[in-house]
Amino acid sequence: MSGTNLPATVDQIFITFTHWVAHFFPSAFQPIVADVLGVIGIISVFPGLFAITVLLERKGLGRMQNRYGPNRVGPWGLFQPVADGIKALTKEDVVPFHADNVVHFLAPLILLTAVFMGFAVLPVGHHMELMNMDAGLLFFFAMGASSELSVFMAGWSSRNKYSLLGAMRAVAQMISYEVPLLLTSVIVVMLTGSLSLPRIVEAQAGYSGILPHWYVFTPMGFAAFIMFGIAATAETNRSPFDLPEGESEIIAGYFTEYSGFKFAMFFIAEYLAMFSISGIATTLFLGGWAAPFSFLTVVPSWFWFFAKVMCFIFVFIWMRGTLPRLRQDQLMNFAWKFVLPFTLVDLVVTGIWRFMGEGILRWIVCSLILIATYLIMGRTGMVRKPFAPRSYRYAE
Amino acid sequence: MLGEGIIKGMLETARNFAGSYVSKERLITVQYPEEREALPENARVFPFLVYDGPEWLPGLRCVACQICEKECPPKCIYIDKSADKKPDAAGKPQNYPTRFDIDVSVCMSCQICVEVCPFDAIKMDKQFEYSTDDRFGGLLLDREKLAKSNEYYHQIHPVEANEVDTRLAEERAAAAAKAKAAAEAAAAKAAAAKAAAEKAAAETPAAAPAAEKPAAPKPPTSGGGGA
Amino acid sequence: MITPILARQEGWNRQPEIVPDGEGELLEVAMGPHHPSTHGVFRMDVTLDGERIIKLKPVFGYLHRNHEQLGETMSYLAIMPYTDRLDYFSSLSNNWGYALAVEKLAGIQVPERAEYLRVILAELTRIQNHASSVGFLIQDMGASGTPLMYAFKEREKILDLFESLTGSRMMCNYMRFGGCRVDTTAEWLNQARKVVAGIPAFADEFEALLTTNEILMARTQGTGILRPDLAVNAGITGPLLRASGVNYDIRKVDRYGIYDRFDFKVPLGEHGDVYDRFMLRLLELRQSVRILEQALKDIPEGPIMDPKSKIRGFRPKPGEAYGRIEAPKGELGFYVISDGTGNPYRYRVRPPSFVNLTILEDMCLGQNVADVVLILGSIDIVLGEVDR
Amino acid sequence: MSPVFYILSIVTIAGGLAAVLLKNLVHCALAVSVAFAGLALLFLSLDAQFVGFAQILVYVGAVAILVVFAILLTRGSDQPRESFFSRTWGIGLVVAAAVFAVLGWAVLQSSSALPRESAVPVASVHDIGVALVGRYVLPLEIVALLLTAATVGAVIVAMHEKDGTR
Repeated sequence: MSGTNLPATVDQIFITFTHWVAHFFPSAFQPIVADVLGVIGIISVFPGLFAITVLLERKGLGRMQNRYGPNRVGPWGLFQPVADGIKALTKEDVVPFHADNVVHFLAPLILLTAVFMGFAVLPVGHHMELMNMDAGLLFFFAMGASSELSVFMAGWSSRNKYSLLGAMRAVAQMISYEVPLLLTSVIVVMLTGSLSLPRIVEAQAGYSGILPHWYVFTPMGFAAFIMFGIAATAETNRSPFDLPEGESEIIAGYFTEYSGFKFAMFFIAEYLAMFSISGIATTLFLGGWAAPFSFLTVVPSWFWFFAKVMCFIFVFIWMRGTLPRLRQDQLMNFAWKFVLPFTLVDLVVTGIWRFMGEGILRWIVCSLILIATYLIMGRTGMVRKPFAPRSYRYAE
Repeated sequence: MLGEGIIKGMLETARNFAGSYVSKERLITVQYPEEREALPENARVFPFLVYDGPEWLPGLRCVACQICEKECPPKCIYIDKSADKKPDAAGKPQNYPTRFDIDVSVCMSCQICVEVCPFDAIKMDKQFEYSTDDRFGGLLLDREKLAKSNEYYHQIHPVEANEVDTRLAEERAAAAAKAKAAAEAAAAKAAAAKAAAEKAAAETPAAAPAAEKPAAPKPPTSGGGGA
Repeated sequence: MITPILARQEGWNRQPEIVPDGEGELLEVAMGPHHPSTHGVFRMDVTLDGERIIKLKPVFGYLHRNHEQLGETMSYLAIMPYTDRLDYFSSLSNNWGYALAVEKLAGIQVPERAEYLRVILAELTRIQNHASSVGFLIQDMGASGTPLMYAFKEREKILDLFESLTGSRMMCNYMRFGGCRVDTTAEWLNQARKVVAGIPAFADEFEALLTTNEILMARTQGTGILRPDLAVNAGITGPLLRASGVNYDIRKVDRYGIYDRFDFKVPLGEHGDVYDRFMLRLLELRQSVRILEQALKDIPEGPIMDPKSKIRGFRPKPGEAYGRIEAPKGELGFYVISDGTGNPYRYRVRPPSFVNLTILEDMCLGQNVADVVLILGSIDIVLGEVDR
Repeated sequence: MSPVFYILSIVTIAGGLAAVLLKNLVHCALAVSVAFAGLALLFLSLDAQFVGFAQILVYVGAVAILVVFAILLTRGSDQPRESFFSRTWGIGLVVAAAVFAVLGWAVLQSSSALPRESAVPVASVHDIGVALVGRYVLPLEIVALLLTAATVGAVIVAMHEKDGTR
């Protein structure tokens, strides 16, 4: 009996634990207790993941640059995040004399709150979501959108030109890329017919043979996935879209004038936003907590969710280690002249897919349309001035 | 235009990422306090004073000619010349520095002092860990801290030290031969002037060091007097 | 041989008309002296309309160390270590430039082997300077240091060579009037051959990483264009000038040292933008490898110092001389007047970075603020040389 | 009428009042966004998830930012006004009263039309979708057309301006 039930038990271990804790309380309080436990889980797990990720990022970047990365604090530098945390906590909190004190203080708080709220709807495992909302996807993007205001608040209240430039850049960039971000998820919504994230995952949890039914394995799903990835990178201000904090241009952008723990809050918020957007990408396109092969379903679902998120994080780090930064106008051009039109075409293709019915034909048609669009738009749109590799002449 | 270049670049970093785990050659970082690379023979950090023999003060080759003090570009050497003369390692009476300080916080390790020294008395050390919490006193090295034995010099710059030693030995031999010749000449002179008074015989020992003087390699013409 | 310097044309230095939109205020930003990408302590007072540059005023002098006046108070030899600190990325080139000037002044001949050594060291310097300057350029573009680290990895090997020969990694202080300070060993030459043989692979890796990268091309092509006539009139030299398509390389023009014995070509740009400068550095790097291969093959045995030259009491006869070389950053000239005493009567440096920096505003006007750091990086300045 | 309703109402009204009364324009804009957020929470407390989230997404995420940008681009963000009441406060009061009257009238009129005894309204996302592309498809399309026309018009105006200054 235990042999058959063991995977399921491990899978649902956190749920069981929550119920077990909750049953000590009167029944009226049980839902609240369960919610509080879930919140505690999110608040402890994701910042913990943040600490690990910062270390991994520094190590990974180091290895890409043929360095060791941090390896002084503890074995293999494992305590580096702890040291960083202590440093951030003990540093003096400098507020510029002319800064708008209240707004300056509120900005990191609001940002962090908004970012944390996004995790509420993420299904991190089977039955493991804090809120199962009908409009969960919308909630997620609403929380993402409200973080923009705090970015503006931070930049404006610092009374620093670099901060203001950074905030303007950040807000403009986030608004521009929010459109393709929403539209690409609309593609998934069209395929699923639901805005509820657990429903979206369940729609992808089936298998043909051993292969999963993830949306990334359909033509328009794949295209949407790529576009979502681009938009997500821009939305989280990661390289190559890290203009708002491009240190070679505008020092640190909107959080130039923050120090100590407030700076750490911006830092945490940036990484948490990265996790949440990776989580939503996983949920929308990579089957959320569903195992990649049918025979791997014995492994707990939450493991798969975090494994997929970490894959995303690795790609983020990888891109950061490789790519230089775009310029503001190129960034905008890229969003409005390439990503957005391509996503719209993708949306139409999704409609075609829905109406063509089963069969190999719709695969061919949809793929061809998308590839053609990609080629045409890659060659023409996007930039005003064409660029190409050059050859050089030599003087004797 | 279609992202090939980006993918190419990403593959390159991926290759480096994986490569750094398999080939040690890619990681050129030296983990300093634990790992230390042997410094090359020519390495130079700060100057030190060479002494011959077991005792540092009498053995100092430096004769306080103050050329290095004058030539030092950042002017970080401070020398006080002695009023009296003491015999050096070879037994010859020489001036010596009563003070020889080098402010290594000013020193720029240029080796000019080594090049201009006519006596091979100052050489470059390889010791570089001078960190101290006493910014002024701790980095002002006096002659006792600066004095290092010739054996130490051989240890850190073997090839160069051998060259210097052979040259010095040759010079000393030449000087000794000259002195001997001079002494013999003087003795002959004395023998010839045997008839002369005993006064002349008493002068001979004094003449010997006088004859030695030109044998010393290129004494400073203006260096000592000008400083 | 030399592209004739264009006559001073009417309005060659007229700035392009940049009209502010009229709406909104202009923003004045002082970029630097504490700014991550000013390559030291350097300030640009930038007037912005949105993010567009309306006016740019470079302010430097934060690193002024009185180099020239200092040189006039000390002996000819004692200036040598100070030249290391001009362009601290390429100290050996500086050494050579100064040695060349004083050798001209005193009429000293340099032995064959020393000439070869100088070429080898200068070209190694050029390689490491170009590699790391490209690395810095991409760093300014925000590539989180990866190309820079690759460049530094290669630079490390070259610096190790310098250290084992000259005793110091960066402040080499190696060349003397009439030769070089210490002789090499066969072992060192072998090591150098090994390092040089590894450089093309490094350049390939670098090019694979960068040259076809779409983001890099989009950022650099058409950015910071320098017209050839303006470049010539402003006295720009080095890769900056050649990227504008002017064929002027002092190694070819003056044929100082023994550069006429080597077979190498001078790559030329066409557009004069940041991408051309970036590519030219990579191409020149490969040409330097060619020179090095030949020099390391042909280096003869023999003395490395002119026996007539003196270390102590060096007093050249009264006169003046100007020695110039093709330093990695451009024409590096030293002008020395002797009055017969032990220290120069007048000592003047013509630093390439300083002259090249004067053109910064013309290249930046109308560009985005993000491009300013890019253009500044593509000039490849070292503040030690600019401020002296 | 739960305590939640009162708290949210107070927050919303306070935000609205702050938006009117604060001196610094950017602070006003931020206060407006507080009012928007309060309104969104009110919707949520009525179980209208879709409307509530859309309110946050559109108003807090986009409109508030737009307002802030407009303030920064048009005039200095930190010029405190000289007097607490502007000179045209009388007209403002009249306009506000008129708007309030119209709204109040509309609310009162509609309350009679609504069935009093209706249970908790079930407004799921699905229903909204069906309603939008079903019964209200014509208004939706008209609005869409209008917005597109407005966008095109804005682009044309902007392009014209650009030509004028260059």
